[in-house]
Amino acid sequence: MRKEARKSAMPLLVLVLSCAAMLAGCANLPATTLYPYGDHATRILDLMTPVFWMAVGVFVVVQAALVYTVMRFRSRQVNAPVPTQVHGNTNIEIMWTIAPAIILLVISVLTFRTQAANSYQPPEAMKIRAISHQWWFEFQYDDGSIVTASDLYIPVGQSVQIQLEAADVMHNFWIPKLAGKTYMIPGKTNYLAFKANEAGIFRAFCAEFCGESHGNMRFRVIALDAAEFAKWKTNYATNPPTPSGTLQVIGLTGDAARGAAIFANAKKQCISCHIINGTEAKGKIGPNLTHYGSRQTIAAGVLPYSTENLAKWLHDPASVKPGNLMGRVIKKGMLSDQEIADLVAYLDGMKLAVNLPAEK
Amino acid sequence: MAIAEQKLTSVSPATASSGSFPWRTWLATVDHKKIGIIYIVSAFVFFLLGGIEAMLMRVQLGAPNNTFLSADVYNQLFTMHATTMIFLMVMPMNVGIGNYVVPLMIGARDMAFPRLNAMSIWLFLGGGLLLYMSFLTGGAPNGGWFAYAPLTQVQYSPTSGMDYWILGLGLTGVASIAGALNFIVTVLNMRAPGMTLNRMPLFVWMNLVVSFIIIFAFPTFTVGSIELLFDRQFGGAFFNPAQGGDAMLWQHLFWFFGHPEVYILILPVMGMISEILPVFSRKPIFGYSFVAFSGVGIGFLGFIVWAHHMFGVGMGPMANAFFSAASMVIAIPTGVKIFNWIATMWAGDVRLTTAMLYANGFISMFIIGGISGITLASPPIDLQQTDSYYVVAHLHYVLFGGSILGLFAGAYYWFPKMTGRMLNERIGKIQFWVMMVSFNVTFFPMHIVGTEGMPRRIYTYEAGMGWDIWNFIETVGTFFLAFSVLIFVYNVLSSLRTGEIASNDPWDAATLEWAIPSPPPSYNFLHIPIVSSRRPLWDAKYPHAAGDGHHGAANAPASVRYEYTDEETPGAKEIHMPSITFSPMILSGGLTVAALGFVYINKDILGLPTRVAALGFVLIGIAMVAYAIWGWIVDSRKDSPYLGQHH
Amino acid sequence: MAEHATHDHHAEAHEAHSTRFYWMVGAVLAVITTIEVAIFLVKDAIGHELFLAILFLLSIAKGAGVVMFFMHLRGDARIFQFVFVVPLTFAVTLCLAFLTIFSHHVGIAG
Amino acid sequence: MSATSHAHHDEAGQAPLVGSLGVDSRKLGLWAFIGSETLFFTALITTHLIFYARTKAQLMADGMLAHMDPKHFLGINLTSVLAAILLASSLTMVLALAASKSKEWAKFRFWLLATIILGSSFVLGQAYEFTHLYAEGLKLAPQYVFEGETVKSLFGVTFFTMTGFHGLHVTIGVIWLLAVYFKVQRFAASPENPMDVELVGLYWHFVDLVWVAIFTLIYLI
Repeated sequence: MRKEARKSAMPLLVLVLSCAAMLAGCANLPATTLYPYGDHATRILDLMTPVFWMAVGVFVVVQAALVYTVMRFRSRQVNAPVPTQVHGNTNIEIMWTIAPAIILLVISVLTFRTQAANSYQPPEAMKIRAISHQWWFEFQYDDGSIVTASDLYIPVGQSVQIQLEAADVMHNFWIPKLAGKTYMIPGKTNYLAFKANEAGIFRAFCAEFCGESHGNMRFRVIALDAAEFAKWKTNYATNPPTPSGTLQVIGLTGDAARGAAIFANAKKQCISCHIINGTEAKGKIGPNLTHYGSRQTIAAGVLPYSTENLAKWLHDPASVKPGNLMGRVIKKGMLSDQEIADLVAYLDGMKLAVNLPAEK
Repeated sequence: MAIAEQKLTSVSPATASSGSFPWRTWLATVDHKKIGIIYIVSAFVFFLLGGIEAMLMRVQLGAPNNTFLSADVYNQLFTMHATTMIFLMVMPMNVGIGNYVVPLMIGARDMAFPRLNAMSIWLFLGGGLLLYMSFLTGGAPNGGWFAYAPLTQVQYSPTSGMDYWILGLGLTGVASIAGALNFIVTVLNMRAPGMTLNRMPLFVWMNLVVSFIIIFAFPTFTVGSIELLFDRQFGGAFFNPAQGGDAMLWQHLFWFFGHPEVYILILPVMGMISEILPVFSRKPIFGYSFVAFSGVGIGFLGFIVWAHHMFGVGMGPMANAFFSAASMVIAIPTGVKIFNWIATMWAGDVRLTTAMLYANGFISMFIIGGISGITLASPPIDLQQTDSYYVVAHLHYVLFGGSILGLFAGAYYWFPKMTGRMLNERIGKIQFWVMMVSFNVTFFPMHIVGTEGMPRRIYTYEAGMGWDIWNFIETVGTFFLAFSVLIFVYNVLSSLRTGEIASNDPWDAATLEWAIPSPPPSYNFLHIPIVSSRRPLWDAKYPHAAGDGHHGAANAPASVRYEYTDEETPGAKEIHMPSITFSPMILSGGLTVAALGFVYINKDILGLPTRVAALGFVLIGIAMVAYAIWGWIVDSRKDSPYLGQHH
Repeated sequence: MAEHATHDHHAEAHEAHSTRFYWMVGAVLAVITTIEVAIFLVKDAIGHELFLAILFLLSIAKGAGVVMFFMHLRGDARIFQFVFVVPLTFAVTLCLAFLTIFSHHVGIAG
Repeated sequence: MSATSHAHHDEAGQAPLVGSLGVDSRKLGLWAFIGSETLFFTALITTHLIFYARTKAQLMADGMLAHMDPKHFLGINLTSVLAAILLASSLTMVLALAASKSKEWAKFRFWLLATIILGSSFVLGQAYEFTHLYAEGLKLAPQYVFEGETVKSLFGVTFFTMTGFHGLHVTIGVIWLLAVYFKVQRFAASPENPMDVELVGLYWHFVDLVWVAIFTLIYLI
């Protein structure tokens, strides 16, 4: 009797866990695929749900059959008579060949419908270019007249078509709540069209292993109402104001103007990699830092944006994000705390007047 | 004429293996049983290594923003964990058990090519050691077991790790192909009289299928890795888009091999299950030919589904739809197998030995892995789940819940035959339940975190994503999983010394290997049995319950009887077995040395000295190979079957 | 039994191939090669499609000649045909599939 | 056919002459190996075709295909000779096999020696071709120089990898032929000789077969 209980414990445990899974899935977590806010991801969920229940059905039936068979026909005496030697039955075989075939046919048909819908590229979609680098994402609007990084701003209710490219190795573009993945492949161009249904800030990742800091390659998608988005775009296109004012950070008073000077100082290396529109900074290697003060995160999603974290990053980039390029140039201690404070004041000073939606 | 089974107490393996360990007879052996055991033991050592790598990774992931491992070390560990478990654990474990059991099951005295067999094991070990050497020489491979281009190009992966990976797997690949050819010829050409193809045990069937998959699938991988080596060392650019190469070509070459590879990992285990379930249900397998041909079908279909690993790369909806449909079709033969297994136990006399528990655990867990596989076969769903922890869950349910649980079933089933001692059943059952529970605790939550958006292959993750608790549970589970493996190690070690002595046929089984002593003498069968049905031994024991089903009762005079033989048995001396030889080992050693040379053949670590040393290694290796081949020819003449002829 | 049948057939197949027969096959293959080179030299005259068609037919004939008569696959045990023809089918599949896939990159994951 | 003529299940516990399938074990193994090799060379050839198509498309786009086509490197005069040589060697090989079966050892030695000589001259011819191509500007590098102009293309890389591995197979074949030659020389009486010859023959014909494919797909088309 105890044996039986033990034998049945296993599928039971699995069932309990799968219930836990469903409950857990019901929570609207930052990156869950079960709370879509975009048409692409919603269509996938609409396909996944029936398939999931079919799967649960198959799971329950087959596991039950297995457990029942084992329990019912468990040997009860030491030398039981030899059971009847059944070698097979063609009709049954045919039956359980066809039964799964039918289920699979249904799944396939549903699949093909979703494929057709999700691979359609609306001609009216807004075109955005996304270029992946080790280990950050660059975004270009209007044929490169607007260049930003790590924050992808899109309008709500309008289809966007992301043109996906890779600058070095292969990456994978994933916004769980808006759309499924598409690879970013050096030497090839892929396209992903989707539409955000609600304003919000969404988590996104590089999903393909792309080297040392693959785990640190993230970005945010910021979906704004049409009007707000237009505002963001015009604001972004205008150059940042001349730096002024001071900022209290890491116990020091940072001066924006001095920060700008440090940034522009070739010896400090900043401008050899970074661009800030309307300044001498024309480096093309690193992310474009224009209006940096409005960034959601620092170092491509590694740290939430704050002046403290920015100072931490400038203090020793390599420790924040192993292997990253800036860490090989800006070594710990190369910038004095005062210089860091000034730079933070400068960078944080460049803010856009845009009302951001909540995290979804 | 049911045969009374007498307990064997005369030949105990303890006495057989007492005194100093006979190194020579092992290192120079060509006996398929010894070679099989070397395979099994070394594969198990690699299993422990791969497990340690997994535990280190789980500790790192146990908490968000953890700093237990550096990013680079983590990447090396997950690369080596997968490479180890696939190429150095499951594959060789299958080969090892097959090596030991297949010739016995078909009533042969050895594999078709005993020396080639010896070469395979030493070449496999050489490749494995070369791979692990990379840890000591400046960094293990860090590009993932899938080695996607262009990350594996030298400018993105400058350490020699990937070169070790290419050449190490190259050696194991040659070993696999040689081994597969050996299995093909053995199974097709060494069967005992009357052992027709449709009477072969299903384990033999699956080994035949897998051997064909190996020789047809490995070449594309070989070509891919050769091209990768040219990229890294000889100025090629096959997979380097910056210079006109194509990153997708690697993926297609790799997965054209890589998908059949997963059937290479699972089919032999399905064969084991198809042997174990009938024995412990005291019934024949239900639908023998359906089970056999579903295996063949899976083998063929495995070659037209490779691109379902690449739904995200932009092949377009039409191509994706084709590969999706083809992949779904594979679920049908797989389902057929599962249903037949359940039907085999139906109305049987089901004896829940440890082996049987593991067999059922295999089915139960494989069902889960199969179902999650269906969701992954649907491109839209796959685009959310691929490269997330959902896939990690799926692959561990088929590879651990599938292959490895099945291998434990095989271990408990055949251990008595291989060692002459029974494994302790009570400990075995405890181990089974600890492993089953901890396995699910470890891997089931991965479905959840994957669905909640956790990408795979990340060495760290931020807090507050809702992943923390599940990752912590997984990490805890890992330790219990490791504990269950330790229980097994203890069981093996203690049973080897004090385990109950195994008779010829402790499980009242049906196939030929149980007719001869445990462990069998070097020549296996004193009299080559004559087979007249699918369950030769069973039919001899239970004539009233005999036969193939479709042929009715046994239709020809069978000559299957228990043999109580050893090396001293009269007549045994007259059986000519191939003599021991070191040539295969020297040949494999030579190839390994040459491979090591190739790792550095075009590297500027110490400038010229490195190149000279590397070239030296290559030349020494070639010389060793040449010497070994000469010795090989001499030995093969010494006991050539042609010269052994009298007429 | 069946195995013996194949095996006798097998033996005969070899007696059938006398030295003279091999010379004939060799001659035919030589002729084919000559034609291949010849049409290569006049390929601009006969047009690309026709050129390719003829060329493929000729070289398939050539390969078949080598496999069937020099390697004696024709009339040899069926298992040899199996272990050669099956991978050959996979090989052709691989080649065509890859050439199709790499002929053009759609660029949509769908 | 000697191997099958002593057909019976041997008790030697060794690879039997004729097993449960009525065929020689080594021959079965070699055929399976040839099957595996077929996929090996297919992968190499396919790689070459993919990248050649790409180079062609790119040259066509630049309107340079007419005079910059890498095929201009591959003069077919030499290759036709090489093809003829390999074909002839297949003939001599099969004649050697026939001689070995009818135990005409003098004839056998003559034809096998002819095969060896033809095979070696193929290897030499290919070595000459390679050096020639290097001198002309086609190298194992992702670009080639033709009439002073540099073209970014993998033609050289894929071409040398593919033909190089074929050449390696021919070389191994020649060594194998030599081994068989001397073995038969040394043990003329030993009954497994014809099978040894048949095995090396199968391998040799397969290598010839690969060249038939390469000659057509790479040189002529």
